Amino acid sequence: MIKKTVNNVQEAIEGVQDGMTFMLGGFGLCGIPENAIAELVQQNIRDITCISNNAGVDDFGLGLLLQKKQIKKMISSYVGENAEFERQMLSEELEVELTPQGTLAAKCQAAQQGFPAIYTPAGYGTEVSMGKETREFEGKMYVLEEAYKADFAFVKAWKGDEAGNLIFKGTARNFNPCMCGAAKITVAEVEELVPAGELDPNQIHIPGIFVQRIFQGKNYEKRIEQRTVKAKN
Amino acid sequence: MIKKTVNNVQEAIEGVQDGMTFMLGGFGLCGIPENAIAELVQQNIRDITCISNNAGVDDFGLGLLLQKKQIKKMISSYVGENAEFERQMLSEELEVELTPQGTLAAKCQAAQQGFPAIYTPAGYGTEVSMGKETREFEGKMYVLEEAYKADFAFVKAWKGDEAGNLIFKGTARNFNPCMCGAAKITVAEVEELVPAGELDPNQIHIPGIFVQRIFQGKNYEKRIEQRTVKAKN
Amino acid sequence: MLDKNGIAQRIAKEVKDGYYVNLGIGIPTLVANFVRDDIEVEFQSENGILGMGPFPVEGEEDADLINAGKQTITALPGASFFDSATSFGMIRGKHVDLTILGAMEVAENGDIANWKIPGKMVKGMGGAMDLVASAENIIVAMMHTNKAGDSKLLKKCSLPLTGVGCVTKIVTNLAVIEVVEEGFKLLERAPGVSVEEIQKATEGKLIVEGDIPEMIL
Amino acid sequence: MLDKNGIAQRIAKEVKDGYYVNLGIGIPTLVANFVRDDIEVEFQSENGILGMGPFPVEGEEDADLINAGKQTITALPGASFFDSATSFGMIRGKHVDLTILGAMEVAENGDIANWKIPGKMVKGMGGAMDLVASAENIIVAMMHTNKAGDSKLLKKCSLPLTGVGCVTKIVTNLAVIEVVEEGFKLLERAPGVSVEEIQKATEGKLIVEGDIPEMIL
Repeated sequence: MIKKTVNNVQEAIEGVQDGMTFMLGGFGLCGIPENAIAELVQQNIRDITCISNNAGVDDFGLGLLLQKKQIKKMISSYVGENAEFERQMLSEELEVELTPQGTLAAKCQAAQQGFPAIYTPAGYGTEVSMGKETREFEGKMYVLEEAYKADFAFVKAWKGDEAGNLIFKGTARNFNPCMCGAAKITVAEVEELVPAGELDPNQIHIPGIFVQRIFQGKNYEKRIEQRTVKAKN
Repeated sequence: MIKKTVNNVQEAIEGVQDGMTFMLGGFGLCGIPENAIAELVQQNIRDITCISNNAGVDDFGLGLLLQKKQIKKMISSYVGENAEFERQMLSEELEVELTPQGTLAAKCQAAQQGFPAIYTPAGYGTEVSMGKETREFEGKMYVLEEAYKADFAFVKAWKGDEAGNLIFKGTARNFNPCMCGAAKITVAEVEELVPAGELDPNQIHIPGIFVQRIFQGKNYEKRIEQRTVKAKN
Repeated sequence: MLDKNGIAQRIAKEVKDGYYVNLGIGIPTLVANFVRDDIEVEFQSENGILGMGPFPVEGEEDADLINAGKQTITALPGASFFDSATSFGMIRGKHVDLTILGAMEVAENGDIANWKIPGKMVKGMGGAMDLVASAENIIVAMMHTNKAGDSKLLKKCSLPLTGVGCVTKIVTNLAVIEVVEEGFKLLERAPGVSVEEIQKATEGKLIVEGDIPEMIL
Repeated sequence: MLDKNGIAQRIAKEVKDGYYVNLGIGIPTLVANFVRDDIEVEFQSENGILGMGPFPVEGEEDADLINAGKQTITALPGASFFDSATSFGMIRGKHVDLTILGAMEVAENGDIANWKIPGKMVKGMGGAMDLVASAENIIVAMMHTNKAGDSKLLKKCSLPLTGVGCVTKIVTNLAVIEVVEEGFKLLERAPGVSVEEIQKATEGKLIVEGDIPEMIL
C-alpha cells in the first residue's frame, strides 16, 4: 500500500505558487474543500486561476479568496450569489470564463483519464462554441472541448484512508471525483481519515491512485446556502 | 420510483431478434450474464454481433453461443482459450473485430454518456488504426474511435433493487457498468434483488436510469478459469 | 390566464409514467407538486441525485444533500447519488426523458435564450446548455410576455442563445404551444384567454388550426 | 545467463518506492515475487483492481476476484475495485508509473510487437495496446532470442506492431538495455555473458559505451 497521508493542510498544499491553476471541488457550498481554501487565503497565494463550478458566496467558499483579490481568473458554469464577484467582474479586475456545467465536468474527467479532448453537443450554436472546432456526427453537431490542465486539484471527501481512497457523501460528491487525478497534484481533505483496510474496497468512489496527498480536515462549517424545509405533518 | 423488475429471464430478453447487436459484460468468465446467455442459447437467436471483452471458453459463457453457431461477429479484445472459436475464425464462419481493451471500454461508456466518439492513443501506428482518423494533440497522436451502437446490453451485478440500481462485487464489475445504458435496452441480472430503499444510495455503482429491466438470476455457476492458490503457511 | 402554479400544473400533465425528469429553477420546480401520484416518476437533479424527494422536515436538513438550486432536499427510496460527470452523462446520453426549464425568449425554430442579457450581470448557464443540447423532450415554462409587455415567443431570439432548435413545447400563462417546423403551433388556450389575445402576445409565427380548446388542468 | 525468474528478479529492482505497477502475463507476473518489501508498491490489474495481493490460500478462491490473467487473487488492505473504463482511465491518464510486459519483438526505435503472428491464430491484444500507448515507463521482459535463435531486438519489427516508439527498457536473459534515440544502449550484462554474445544476439543497433558491468541481482 502506498501511503498518501500528510499531517496537516500546510503540508497538503506545499508547492502552491502564485499564478497557478487550481481545480476546486464542490457545488455551491456543498462539498467544497474548506480547509484548503482557508489555507490558500492564509498563505495569500495570488493570481490564481480557479476551475470550480461556482464561486462561493461573499463570505464563504471561494468568496474568501475573492475578497482578498487572490483570484485572477474563474472558470465556472454559474457565478451568481456573490456581490464581490460581480463587482470584480464588472470592473474587469477578474477574468471570467463561463462553461456549460456538463462540459466542465467532462473536461476535468478527460484530464483525469488521459483523453485529450471530448466532443459535446452543449453550447453548439451559442457564443460558447465561438472560435471552437465543431463537427457533425450522425446529423448532430458537437463542439470539441480540450481537457483542462491544472497544477493542483483540491477536493473534499467524506471518508478516506491512508492509501488515498475516497468515499463521498450524498450530493457533496458532485465535481470532486471528476477532479481527482485531473491535476498534477491532487489534495484530498476528508472528514474522517481511517487506516488502510477499513474501507470496503467495493465501495471506494475514487481509488487512491488519483490522489497524491490526503489529510484529516478540521472545523467543517458545511454551510447551507438555501435552507428549505417543509412543516412537520 | 420507477420499477424495472421483470419476473424472469424470458421477460427480460423479450424483443431480442436474429441479427441484433448485443453488449455482454464480464471479463473472462468473471461477471458474465449467465442467465441471459443461457436464454439466448435456448431461444436460438442467430446472426448475433457480440461486443464482449472475451468469447468465453468452449463449454461456458459465450462459448455456448459459439457452439450453436449463433454468433456472426465478435467484437473483443482477447479471444484465446476457445478451440471452437478458433475453428470458426480460421474457417471464416465467424467475423472477428479485435479492439484494444481500453478502447472497448471507452466506446461502450461513450455510448452510455452520449459522447459520439473519443480520442485514444491506443493502437496508433498499428493495424488497429488503419483507415481510422488520427490526430495530434500536444505532440501525441490519437485515434478517433466512435461510440458503439447496440440493441441490448446484458449485464450481471451482485445486488440490485427494483429501481434498477446496481452494485457489483470485486473484479466481477469490469465491463458491466460501462455497458449499462450503452444499448437501446439494458437488461441486468443480479444475484440478489432487493426492494427499493434497501441499498445505500451512496453505494450504487450504476443508477437505475441506465437499466431498463432487472431480474433475479438463478443457478449461478461462476466458474473459475484459472484456479491459482498458494499453500497454507 | 394562468399564474405560475397554473403553468406548473399544466406542465405536470406532460409528465408520463416511467419518466425521469429534470426540473429547472423557478416555475419548473413547482411542477413536482402537481405530478399525479399514481404514476412512477423520478426527478434528477444535475448536481448528482436521482430520486430526489421533497424538502426535509425542519431540523432534518443535511448540508450534503441539496438540489441544483442549492436547496436542501431529501432522497426517496430507490435514490442514488453520483458525480457531475455521470450526471451529465445521463443527460447527454438521453437517459433523462423530460427537461422542464424557464426561458427569457424562445424562437419559432425552437431556439432558446435563457442565460445572458448583454450589459447586465451574467450569472452563467449552469447546466442549461447541456440540458437543451441533449434532451429530446424540452418543455419551456414561462410567461408569454416580459415585464415590459413584449412577446417572449419570437421570430428570432434577440438574446444570446442557450441552445438551437431544441424546444419542443412551451407552456405560458396564456397557452400551450408546440414548436413544429413551420413555427409555434397553438394547442390549447389558458382558461378565459382568446386566440386573438395569444396571437397579439406572440411575435413569432403562430399556427392556428381549427378550434383551439381551452386547457384542462 | 538468466532464467525467467532471474529476469523477473532484475526487473524488480526497477520498481521504486511509491510506484503503481501493471504486470503483464508471463515473466512480468513473476516480478511481484521479487519486489523489496521495504518499499511501498501497489499492483494494478487492468480488469479492475488496485492493491492486488498474492494467490489465495486454497479453499479461499473467489470467482469474483481475479486478475487480468484470469487467475484467482486476493486484495490487500487499501485495495479498491473499479470498472474497466476507470481502469483504462488510470492507464491512459498516466497514473500507473510502470508497465512491465512481454514481447515477441522490440525495435531499436522502441516499437513493440507482442500480439499477433500473421497466419497463426490471433488471440487479441487485450489491454496491451492501451498500456504501451500511454505508459511513460515501459519495461519489456523477454528472452533475447526466439526459439529458432533469431534476435528479438531488431532494427525494425517484422510482426504487426502493438505500439510505436514506446519501450524504455528491455531486460532479457542476456542483458539490460535502455532504448535511446540512437538505438539499444547496453547497460548491464547478465552474469557470465560477454558483450560479444549480446552483440551477436542483437540485430538492431547496439550501443556499447565504456565498460559494461555485470548485473547485480
